[in-house]
Amino acid sequence: PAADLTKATLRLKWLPQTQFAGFYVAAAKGYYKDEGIDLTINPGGPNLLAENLVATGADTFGLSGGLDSVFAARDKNLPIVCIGIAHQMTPFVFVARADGPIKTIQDFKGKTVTTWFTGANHVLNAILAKNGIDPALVTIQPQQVSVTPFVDGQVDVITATRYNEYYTIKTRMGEEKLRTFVAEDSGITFPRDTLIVSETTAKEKPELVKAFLRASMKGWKDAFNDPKGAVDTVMAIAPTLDRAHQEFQLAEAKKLMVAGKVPEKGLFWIDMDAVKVTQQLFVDAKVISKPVDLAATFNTSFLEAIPLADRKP
Amino acid sequence: MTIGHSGLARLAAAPDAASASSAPAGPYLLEMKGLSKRFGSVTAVSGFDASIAPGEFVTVVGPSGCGKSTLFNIVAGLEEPDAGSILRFEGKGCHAHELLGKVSFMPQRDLLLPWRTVIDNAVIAMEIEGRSRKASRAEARDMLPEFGLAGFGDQYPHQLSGGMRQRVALMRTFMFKRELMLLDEPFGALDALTRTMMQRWLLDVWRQHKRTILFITHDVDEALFLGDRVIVMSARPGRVKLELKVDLPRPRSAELVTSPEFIRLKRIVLEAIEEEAMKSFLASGAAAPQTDAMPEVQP
Amino acid sequence: MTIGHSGLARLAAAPDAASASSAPAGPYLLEMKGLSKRFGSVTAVSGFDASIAPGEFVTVVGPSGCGKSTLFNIVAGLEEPDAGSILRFEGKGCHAHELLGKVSFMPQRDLLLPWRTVIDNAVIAMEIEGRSRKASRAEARDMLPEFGLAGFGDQYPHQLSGGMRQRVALMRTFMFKRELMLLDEPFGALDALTRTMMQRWLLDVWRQHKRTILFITHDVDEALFLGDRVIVMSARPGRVKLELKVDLPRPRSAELVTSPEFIRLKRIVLEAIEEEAMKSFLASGAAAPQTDAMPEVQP
Amino acid sequence: MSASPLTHPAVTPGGSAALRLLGPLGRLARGLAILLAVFAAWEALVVLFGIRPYYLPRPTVILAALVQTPAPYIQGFLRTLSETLIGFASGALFGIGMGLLFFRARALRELVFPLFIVSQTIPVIAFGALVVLWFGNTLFAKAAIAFYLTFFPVTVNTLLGLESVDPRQEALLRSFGASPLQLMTRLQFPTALPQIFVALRLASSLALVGAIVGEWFGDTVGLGVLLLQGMYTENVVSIWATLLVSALLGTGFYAAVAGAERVLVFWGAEQ
Amino acid sequence: MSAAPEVIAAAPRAGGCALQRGVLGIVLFVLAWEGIARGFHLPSYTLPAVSDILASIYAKRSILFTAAGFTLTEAVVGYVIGALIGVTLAVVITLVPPTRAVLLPAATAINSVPVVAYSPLILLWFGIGMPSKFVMVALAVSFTVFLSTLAGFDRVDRRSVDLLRSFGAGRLAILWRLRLPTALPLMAAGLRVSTVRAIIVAIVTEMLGAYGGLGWVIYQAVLQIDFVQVWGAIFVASAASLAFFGLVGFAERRIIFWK
Ligand SMILES: Nc1ncnc2c1ncn2[C@@H]1O[C@H](COP(=O)(O)OP(=O)(O)OP(=O)(O)O)[C@@H](O)[C@H]1O
Ligand SMILES: Nc1ncnc2c1ncn2[C@@H]1O[C@H](COP(=O)(O)OP(=O)(O)OP(=O)(O)O)[C@@H](O)[C@H]1O
Ligand SMILES: [Mg+2]
Ligand SMILES: [Mg+2]
Repeated sequence: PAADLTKATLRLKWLPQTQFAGFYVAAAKGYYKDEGIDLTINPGGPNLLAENLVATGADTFGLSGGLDSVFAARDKNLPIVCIGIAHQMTPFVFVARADGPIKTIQDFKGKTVTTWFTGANHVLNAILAKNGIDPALVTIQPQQVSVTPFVDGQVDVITATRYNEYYTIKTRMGEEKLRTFVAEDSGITFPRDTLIVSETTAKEKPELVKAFLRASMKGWKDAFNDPKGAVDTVMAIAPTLDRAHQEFQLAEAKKLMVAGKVPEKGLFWIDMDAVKVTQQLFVDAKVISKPVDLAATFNTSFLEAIPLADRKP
Repeated sequence: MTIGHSGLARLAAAPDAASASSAPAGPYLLEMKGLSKRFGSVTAVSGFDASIAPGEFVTVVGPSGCGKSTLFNIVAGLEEPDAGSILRFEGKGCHAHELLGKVSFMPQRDLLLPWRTVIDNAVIAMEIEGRSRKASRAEARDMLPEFGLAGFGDQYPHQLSGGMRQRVALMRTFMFKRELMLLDEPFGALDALTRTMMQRWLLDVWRQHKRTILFITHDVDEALFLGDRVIVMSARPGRVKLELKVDLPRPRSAELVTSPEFIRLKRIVLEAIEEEAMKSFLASGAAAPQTDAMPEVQP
Repeated sequence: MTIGHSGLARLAAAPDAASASSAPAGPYLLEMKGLSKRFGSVTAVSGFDASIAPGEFVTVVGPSGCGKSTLFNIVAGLEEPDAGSILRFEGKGCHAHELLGKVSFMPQRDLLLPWRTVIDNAVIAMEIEGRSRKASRAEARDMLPEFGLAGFGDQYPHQLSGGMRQRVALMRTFMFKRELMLLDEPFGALDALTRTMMQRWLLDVWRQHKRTILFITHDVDEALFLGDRVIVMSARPGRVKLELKVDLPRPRSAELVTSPEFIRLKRIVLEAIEEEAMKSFLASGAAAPQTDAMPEVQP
Repeated sequence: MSASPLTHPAVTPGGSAALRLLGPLGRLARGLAILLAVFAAWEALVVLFGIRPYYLPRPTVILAALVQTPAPYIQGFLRTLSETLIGFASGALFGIGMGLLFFRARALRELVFPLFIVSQTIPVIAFGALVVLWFGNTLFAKAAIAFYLTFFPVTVNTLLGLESVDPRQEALLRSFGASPLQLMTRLQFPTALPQIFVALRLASSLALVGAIVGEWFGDTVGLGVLLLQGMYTENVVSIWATLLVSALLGTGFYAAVAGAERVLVFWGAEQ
Repeated sequence: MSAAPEVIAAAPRAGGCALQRGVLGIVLFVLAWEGIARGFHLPSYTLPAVSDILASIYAKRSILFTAAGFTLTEAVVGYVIGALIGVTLAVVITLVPPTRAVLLPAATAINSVPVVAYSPLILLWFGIGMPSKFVMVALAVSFTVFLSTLAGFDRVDRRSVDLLRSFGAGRLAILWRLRLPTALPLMAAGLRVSTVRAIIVAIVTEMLGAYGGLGWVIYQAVLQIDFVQVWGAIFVASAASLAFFGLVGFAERRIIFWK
């Protein structure tokens, strides 16, 4: 039967961790094989861009950065298509000290805020804009690898993913010492972790794409139902990881993945309304030169071809 | 403390008197006529004439840079002389490059290959000729005792003393069995005592192997002790300044160097050389010496 | 072609006869009594006795490895002799290291510093003494002509010929004005002709500067031509084998080396050395030579 | 004449002979002792000054991490080792080949050499993404980076080594009638070997750098991956553990190349 | 000592004709590149045409030059610190011989870890600002300089040392007058090789986290899928390396005139 399997690869946006548990579970349990796919999961890294690797055909599927990188890629004419979105809401929060001077977004003025210039900065700018704050009044700096500057009080506000840095800060300072600012509170949603394929794959191998989505959903549902097992699966691949952190991460990932319209529409749903809002944000911020062809960029047909019951978490 | 001016004057007549008696009769193995060689604007050798009879041991002395090595390079086939030069080998005129592989050449240093054992260094010429490696090795092994290297066949050069290295180089030269051997200052790097030993030993080996040897040296004692004939070269451009037949009995023993006849010949050669050394010093463009005792031979 | 066995026999009586006449009278500048030095299991020098009077030119010859340089290192203060050795300098007993900075030492190579001009190389010792740089430079500049280096003061060593480099090294040694000068084979690296020139020139400079010189060489002609006295050392462990007074008139000229008296002295020294060279060859652990002419001096 | 070789001094000083015999073992023991001392001092320093563990963890903690989960480090070691080996071997062969080619074809060398030099000023990491594009997510992508860092020093030193042949030695062999091929195999290449090995020793460390950097471009196994993971999860203990394993790999590989050098270039660089 | 000088000699010198050929080689290479990129219509993420890269460099010159200045500052400051540390260590070992038994093995051990492997740790310790780059560059440079300087100090002829000792010179005088000048050529070779490494290490570290610099520009450009800019930054980095290398090489020839 191995001969009948179609070879394919999935390029993740980062190193193995439970943020991607569903894919690893699906692979470990043979769900991809059951769908006729011989899937290799390739981790990402700093300096690697899934969009690029998928566009050139180096990888079949990509779990790429987010809407920001999808738009940027289309803006640069990379022939990629988004076939699903994993995180339905903004995965970043902005963290300040609970006992510090920053109580509201308005207090960001005159303070030092660090963030990543790989997408999170757009969220920050949008939040500031929504709250009528001139970004020039805020000292925005690229963020360190380590959270230590924030813990040591050299930085007033730090950007954290809910599943990674937030955990580190929390364990070092205690959750009660922290105050978090969430994008959704300012009416902004920034979906991330997009699934992409090349235009060629989308056109020529729709069955492969559907099969991949089916198997991945199955994997994720298993991961949600048996988090311990899922963590085991991931830790088998990256044994140096911290188990408690990974368990926390999976729980957070689940929250992000089942948010928004997912309860009705199923996992990986592409909420075109949210997409349009986000695009406007980028056009306004001049991150992309012009609006992209949304119909060509986002293809929900693969998702829709899967029975809704299978999609629901 | 002077380069005796009287000496120079006395010498004026000497060369011809001496060289008159020096040419051996019979067919020559090697003849050089009007041999010249220029390098850019430097004329290294100019109008060099000499003939070597089979079985002869001819030594060549001359100031540094007078073209001795250039001469050897030509005879070994490594360098072509300038047009007009005549080179005859075994009675036939020839180009220098035709001599490649026909003359057994030993350069100024031992030039042993450090990654080869004594035996393998000795057989390299035969290896290049394409001879069977096994046979030539066996032959070399048999020759070791004669060259004072018995038991050292499988040592590497860095394990040998200077004198032994030199003997390996000589063995290599002897094993490349050619009628004519060119030895360019083979003992130049040895200390005086080792050198004396090696000279006596070389005469011994030469007597047994009956080859023709052309031998360059800086040392007048060495030239006289070894040679049937001594050729003194002029300062650059090198010509024959003096040819001197050495009529000392063979086999020669260590005491010879203190014999009156040896001393007489030495005086003749020394004066010829000193004149040339002085010339070469003046030609080097330096100002006249400030004290009366600082002539410089090397340019 | 033999290391004359008759020679060895004849020599047996010679050393004492010769050395009887050799000890100069008067207070000595340097006295060595029972000087010994071991390196691990190798005894380099053992029971060396000699005394040097002020103003004397003493030459030392001996087979390679017999401990000549070791001796110099001790006298220069670089190495302590073994317990029991007696060292007296200017009439007072002393440790070797107390001689550091008190003796003017010239090692086997010129060891010029390539980044210093001739002048700056010459004044390095004075610089280390802490003398004014300007004054010592001026002094050096004045000495240039005497050392045949006029006009070369600002050249760098790589621009000089071997003979000139050697003269710079000698100038450096002379400028470190100490009563006793130790010269370790200063001309060993020069070709035979340059060497002869340098010897004559050195005698000239020595005559003018009136220093005490202890001079190592391998070359018997050189030892006799230069020295008031020749010390022949035995094979390792080095002792005094022969002390020979050289009663040749000064100033000495080039012709001296072919004079009968010189030849007579040379024969004595040669025989003493040959006996030692033979010993040192036998001691090196090799079996008896296969030919009668392959003794090996270097270990 | 069954004489002992003359360079082995007739009588070897007893003490030093014993030392020499003990040499490798003794040096190893001394090295281990120093290592232990360093670890002890480090441990004491951390405990005494109460250094925070995410600045500097105690060595016992690091060793414990290694012992508790040895698998990733062993796998990483093996994976990085194979990438290094492949990159090193191909880089060395290519470098020597180019050296020989440049030696024989002077015009080609003058044409291409400046490009080689420029190529070495390009930061490898900038290439990482491209290499993954060109070679895919394979072991060879990493090996390619190791190769890229390796070949140049080898080329340069091969060329210099070949050019350092004593012209008199060449003249001697020519006077025996040697052909160009005979000259190359019997004289030029062996002469260049010591120089080539100097470059190979340097290249052994560079190849390891290349492999580790290469692993930063999307891989699951390897020391580079462990480093990145440690960095982004702020797992300082894991970073240190990986550093120790890298040191082991680096030292081991270097020692292997140096050992090969000692066997192959037994006559030493100077002659 | 076991630390052999690992310094690769400089590339063979080029004569006049060789220079022309070298320029010709580069021109041919650029033309071939341009031809391939244009001829096969390669997308910019595979291989952009040289002309596009040059145009982009011109267009983004202020960004690139600022970044290059940033990177050069990191590289040069780290380089100077590293060189000073390297030379100081070698001097200490030479003046106080007992320290050799400790310092040399420690240095060799630290050096056996590829420098890039330290970067995660250094970034965690020193942050993503310039200090972490200084440390990384200094780390990379100091070992090369240390080992080559020490090899230079040790290479000095024992007989020369004895000569100066016989003049009554002490350790310091011997170091200053003899060992240092003797070591200069090897030191210089180490310093020259280190220039290129300094810049590369600065860039590599920047790519893992920085506020600016060529590595940061490359990182950003990769994320924005702007491969023409990636190449532009690589070109500028390469030019900066060559300039730094050339400068140090020039200084070396001025100082070590006697070779
Ligand atoms: N290939 C060459 N190119 C240019 N000049 C050369 C070349 N070979 C020799 N010469 C010059 O020719 C002259 C004679 O050199 P040669 O080596 O023959 O002298 P020599 O008598 O052997 O000297 P020595 O006694 O020092 O060995 C010298 O001035 C030398 O510089
Ligand atoms: N530092 C040392 N350690 C060990 N052995 C030494 C040392 N110095 C000299 N020797 C040994 O002492 C012996 C005498 O050496 P020395 O250099 O004094 O001889 P020499 O007479 O000067 O020889 P040459 O004529 O070759 O210069 C040699 O066998 C040498 O190997
Ligand atoms: Mg010559
Ligand atoms: Mg000596």
